[in-house]
Amino acid sequence: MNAVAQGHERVITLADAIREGITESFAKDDSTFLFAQGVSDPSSMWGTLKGIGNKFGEDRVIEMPIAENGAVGIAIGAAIAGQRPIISFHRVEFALLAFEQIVNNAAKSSYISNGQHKVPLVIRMVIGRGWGQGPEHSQSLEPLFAYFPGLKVVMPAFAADAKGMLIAAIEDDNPVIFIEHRFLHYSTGHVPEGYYKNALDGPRIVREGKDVTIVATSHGVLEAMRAADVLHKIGCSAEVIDMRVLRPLNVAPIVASVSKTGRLITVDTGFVRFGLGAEIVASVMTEVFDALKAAPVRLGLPDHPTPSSRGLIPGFYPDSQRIVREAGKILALDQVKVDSALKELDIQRKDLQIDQPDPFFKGPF
Amino acid sequence: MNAVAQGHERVITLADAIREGITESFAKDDSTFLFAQGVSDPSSMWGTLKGIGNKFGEDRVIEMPIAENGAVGIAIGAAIAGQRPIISFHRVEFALLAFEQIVNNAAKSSYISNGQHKVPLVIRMVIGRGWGQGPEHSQSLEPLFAYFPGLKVVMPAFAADAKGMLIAAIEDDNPVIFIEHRFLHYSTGHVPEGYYKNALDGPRIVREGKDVTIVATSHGVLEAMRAADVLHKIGCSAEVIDMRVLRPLNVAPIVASVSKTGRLITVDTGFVRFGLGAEIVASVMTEVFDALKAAPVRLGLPDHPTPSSRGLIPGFYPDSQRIVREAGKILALDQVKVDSALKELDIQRKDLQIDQPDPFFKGPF
Amino acid sequence: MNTVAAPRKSLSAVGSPDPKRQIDLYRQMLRIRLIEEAIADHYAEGEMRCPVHLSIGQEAIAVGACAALETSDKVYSTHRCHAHYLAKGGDLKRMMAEICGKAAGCVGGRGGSMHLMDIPKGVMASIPIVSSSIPVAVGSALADKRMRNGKVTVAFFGDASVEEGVFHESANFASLHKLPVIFLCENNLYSVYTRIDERQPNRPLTELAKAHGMHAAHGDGNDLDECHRLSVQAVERARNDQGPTLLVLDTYRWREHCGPAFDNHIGYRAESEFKDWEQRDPIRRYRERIGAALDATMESTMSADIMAEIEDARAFARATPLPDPGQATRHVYA
Amino acid sequence: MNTVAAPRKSLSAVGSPDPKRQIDLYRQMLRIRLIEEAIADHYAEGEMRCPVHLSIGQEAIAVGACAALETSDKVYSTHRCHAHYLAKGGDLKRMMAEICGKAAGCVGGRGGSMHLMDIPKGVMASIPIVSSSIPVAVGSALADKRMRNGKVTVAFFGDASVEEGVFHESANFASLHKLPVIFLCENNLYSVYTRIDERQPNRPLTELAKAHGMHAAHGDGNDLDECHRLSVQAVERARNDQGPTLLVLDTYRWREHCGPAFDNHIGYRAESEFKDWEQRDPIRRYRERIGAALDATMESTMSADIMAEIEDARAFARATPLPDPGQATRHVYA
Ligand SMILES: Cc1ncc(C[n+]2csc(CCOP(=O)(O)OP(=O)(O)O)c2C)c(N)n1
Ligand SMILES: Cc1ncc(C[n+]2csc(CCOP(=O)(O)OP(=O)(O)O)c2C)c(N)n1
Ligand SMILES: [Mg+2]
Ligand SMILES: [Mg+2]
Repeated sequence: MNAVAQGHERVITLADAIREGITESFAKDDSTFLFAQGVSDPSSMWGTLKGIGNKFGEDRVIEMPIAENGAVGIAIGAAIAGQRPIISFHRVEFALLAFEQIVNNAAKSSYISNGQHKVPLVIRMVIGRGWGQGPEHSQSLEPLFAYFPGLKVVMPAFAADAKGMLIAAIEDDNPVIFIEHRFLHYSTGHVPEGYYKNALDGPRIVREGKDVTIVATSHGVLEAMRAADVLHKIGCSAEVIDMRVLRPLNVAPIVASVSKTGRLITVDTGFVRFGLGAEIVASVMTEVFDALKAAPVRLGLPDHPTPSSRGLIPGFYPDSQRIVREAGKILALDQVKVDSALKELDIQRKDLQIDQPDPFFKGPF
Repeated sequence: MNAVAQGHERVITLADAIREGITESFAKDDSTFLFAQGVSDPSSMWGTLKGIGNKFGEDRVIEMPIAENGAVGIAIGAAIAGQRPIISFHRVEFALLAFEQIVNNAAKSSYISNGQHKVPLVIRMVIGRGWGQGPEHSQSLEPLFAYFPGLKVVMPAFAADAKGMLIAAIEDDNPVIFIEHRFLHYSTGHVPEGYYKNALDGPRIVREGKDVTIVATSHGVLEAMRAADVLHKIGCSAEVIDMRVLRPLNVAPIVASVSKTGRLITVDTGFVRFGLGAEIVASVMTEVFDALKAAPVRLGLPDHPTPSSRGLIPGFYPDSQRIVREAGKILALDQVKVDSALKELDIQRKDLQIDQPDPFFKGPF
Repeated sequence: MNTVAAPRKSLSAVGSPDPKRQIDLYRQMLRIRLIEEAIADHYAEGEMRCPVHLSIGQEAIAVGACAALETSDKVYSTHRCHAHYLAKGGDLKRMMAEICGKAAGCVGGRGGSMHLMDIPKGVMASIPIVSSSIPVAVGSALADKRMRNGKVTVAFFGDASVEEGVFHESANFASLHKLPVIFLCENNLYSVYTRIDERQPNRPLTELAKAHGMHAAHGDGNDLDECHRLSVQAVERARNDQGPTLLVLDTYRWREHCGPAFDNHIGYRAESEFKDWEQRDPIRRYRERIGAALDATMESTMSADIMAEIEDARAFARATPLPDPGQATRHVYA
Repeated sequence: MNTVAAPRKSLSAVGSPDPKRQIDLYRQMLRIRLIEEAIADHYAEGEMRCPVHLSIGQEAIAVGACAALETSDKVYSTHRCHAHYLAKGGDLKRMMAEICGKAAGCVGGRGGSMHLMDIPKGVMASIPIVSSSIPVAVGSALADKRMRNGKVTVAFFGDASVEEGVFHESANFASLHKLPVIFLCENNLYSVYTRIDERQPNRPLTELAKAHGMHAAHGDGNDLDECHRLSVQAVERARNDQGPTLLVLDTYRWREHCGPAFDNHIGYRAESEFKDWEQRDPIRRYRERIGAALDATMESTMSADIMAEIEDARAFARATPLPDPGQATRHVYA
């Protein structure tokens, strides 16, 4: 899986891209430090922290006891005092224990202090699915954080963006919730070498189209891209928007896209109800009331927790096939063509099982 | 402020109605118990717990140490073991410390246990505003809880409903988040005596109308009713829907109303972004795409924390005047009439200040 | 409040149990060991598609503690719940089916290995968020005390769990109200790959109890009789309204934190450390203590029976169907 | 890591300070008392439209502890922050303006009485969520240790704060890393209207430190010299990399939990208890200790000066404008 160095053409995993982002930031600014559980353990958070302790010295990596609320409060205090801590949570669920610190002291210190305090803190959290993790190890909870002004909430989908946005998040003087989908760690892409920043400034059109706008986040963007590919072959041109940043929320590019396409599909990694899709649809409706030519479609998780068994999850996650089917409906595409597109997605997936991001993936995490 | 007993005509405060609801449930089922901070102190949570310890004995009221996460976990364990605990948080912020317990063990125990466990637990939380409480003592965070299937999230607006819904919540075999707006404790209404239940089954049309649908929660419903009154006088007929229940969400009555009126205004007690209004607008759009004749309007809090100073909050809270103004816009009402309606609201409010629910209210809480 | 204080079989077992009982306890440990090894041996086959946290090396604590409990008593466990589930009498077939994600699993395939439960046997829940089960166990004890039913609840947890504030919040409340609950800390020195001295200051774990005026005891978690004796004493205190106990039992996890393999080579702990603890294998030690009372033929039938039971359970787990996807929407609400 | 260990004036103050110093410390306590009483006297006028948690009766702790600190040292406080803010040198005018919700307030009217801060004086923040400021204070100490700047941080909190798990999480980390932080617990026996024995088991609060292998000291919170001496020792330990201290100081809140009034009549505590503590008024006691060194004329000018300063500050707070509503959207992000 490792980088095949070919200059700017080199392809690495998103996990390695994150490791590079941290490494570059560490080299540039020694007020940065890592604060995580198992910060120097061999698994090193799925490789994203590998070797950083050895390279920069142990006092740049601080082992975090199993005490998330205290840990985030400590990181906030260190940030207010001028350091730049980077916290990593192996699962978003662990961050729930620190929710009070995150939404009060992290999100509001700048505001309450009338601008006298800054909280340059990055909190990485892993969301998503995988290998029967079950109801308490695979939730996607980004709307909980996006609800709070004062936080920045980012969700990269591509390796290069993950590195650039992480570096930007570390340089940012605000608390940044940096959300990684577990399946994305295995995804690969071209990633530039060295220190570079990708602005935390909102959505990007990652594929242009004119018939339908698909707005997605994180791993959902990859599903949307797959869907767009096969839709293209049946003559449907989908525009795919990678949200990237949920807070502060910039809906302008989406409004512009929908004004062009007249059709909207949103893809949440979390629940449909009270999810990002709700905010997107509502924002579009209030800003361009008559742009839509058909009812918007919100995809995401149904109203129940994530079961562990692979027997219970077929149909649970919104995937490229769901997107193609919904696009077929709102664009009234010829069913024969839609079926051929679905067929092609089947073929692409081969015998990869529903709980595997990748053929080599065999658990146990 | 206390009850003027006149049989069914008796008028009492919502705070007293809640106390009656608890009292009636205590008399009926001795597996119920109160678990709160200062459970038997003289202030007795703004009167809502007054005298219950004396009436039912000290072992029905358990003092909760200042340890919210542990307390909720303990209540969950007691509920699983067959008791019916009622927790009260003086501020929703304190519940944030128990967020992990609430969204994992409370919300998911029935699901994860494949239906073998029940968690008959009521968690009261106070949201809203008042007397310079500031950024960490007056937030409205209902969307955070509404995001989770497995929880029931209710927000009564009227005294009679508060009593009936609280009794229903205590009888319910699921964890119920019972949200009270601080200002509502002072509101009064006709409240039946004795034990009665109001179903936790979703929205109610509390005022019929044909020109515009106003969907509000909790204290927002009172603002909407005030607005509807003065709108009526200028010939605009507003239908007011009291949401009552945010999870499980029932949008059917709203869809039906909007199909009739063609216009929608939502009023959140919390932030507009990622709030209930977003879910309502998105649900309406997906279910009846062409019902709306004008862009929907979402009212709620702007994107910043709640400042303490009365100097900073003018315009911060969505009130009856905001609602009237927005209704005037989407219905293109004659500005002279709208101004007269706004004038009347001024007169009604007299010299009541922005941080007072009630003339007698002088803090310090 | 008074609690029912009927004589309990466990109490008779203080000191060193009679040979028959010893053999039974030995068999329970051996059975857990062989089940865990079977899971490890077959994990790679890809039938068990969820995390597994094996308790190989820690069997004496589960067996010693549960032997001090009645079936009507309760336990709450963590991500590492297999041994607790089995020692308390949890159904093996339904455990194996759960780990394989099958409909016949103890929670219908919804939870997997980290969420084992068997209510009739008093295995109330296993919760994989560190320490999240501790206050729930305390609440269970609160309810039992209110209902005066004389039940005792054990909260099993690891050495990292005491770092979570909620452990302290739970201990403060349990001690204040003298609840019939036992805080059982299995100190296996590690949290995942991190040693306890990187996470906590150097002081005896029993000092944690002092903060809350709670009774505490410490012992060798690889000595079944000691685990049992200390558990019996803690249960007695709990039943007699003398309040909770913090029980700290030292032990060691033989395999990787999560998964089937050994991992002494990856560098977070020394092979020699593992070897030392292997010498203190709770099962071999207990076998020696029993001595001739268990003869060769008895022993081989014993393991043969266990292996047959395991094969049976594995066959059942393989054969029984996956849940129907339509089931996934059920039980969101009671 | 080594920390700068320059000689500090505070160290010279161990034992009982010289008369000049004593008079200065007495004046600080008196000033805080008179300021708090002024707030109480004028609260009903409706100019101060936010909760106020007065520290009348608890002045010795704030003054004794802050006198052991340099201006460059830091304190974090809670909802009951007035005395800490003033003792550490916080600006009175900006405090009064803040309580009145004015633009000139120390946080521009955004926080009110529960959010006082004055960064140049080392009053980093006051946070009204119980214990929420404790880990933040520890993080501040972590940063200072990393930067080797020799600063010490004091976390002030009440007796209820130790019930929150995050207190323990913070103590564990501070002790493990020997951070230059002092956990200063003002035990005034109550959390709002609930007595400590209804919330915690009966054991000395200093036992809390044992759970985390932390140094602890206990003293009379109404004896200024004792508060100061124990603080100086704790500061010395912190500066010399000997790690954190839990300082438990007993005291009593004279007025209601929140608001201007006395509330002994409402029934949660006995008038007699209050009277006993009134006898131990830290200010009167210290006045007696000073004796003749402070003569009548000096004393009357002292109070006159303080009253003048207070009137001045109140006049300023009244006169200075409310913030413009447009300001409310600023500083959401840095
Ligand atoms: C709140 C929380 N934080 C972190 C984790 C990740 N995690 C899973 S198991 C584990 C180790 C716990 O160690 P210990 O309590 O000693 O139990 P052991 O695994 O040694 O049996 C951790 C940190 C978690 N599940 N929950
Ligand atoms: C997390 C949290 N829970 C509850 C409260 C409500 N509350 C405000 S002050 C207070 C009392 C705290 O008592 P103590 O720590 O002894 O401080 P004191 O008021 O006595 O100075 C409580 C419970 C809160 N602010 N935060
Ligand atoms: Mg361990
Ligand atoms: Mg107190």
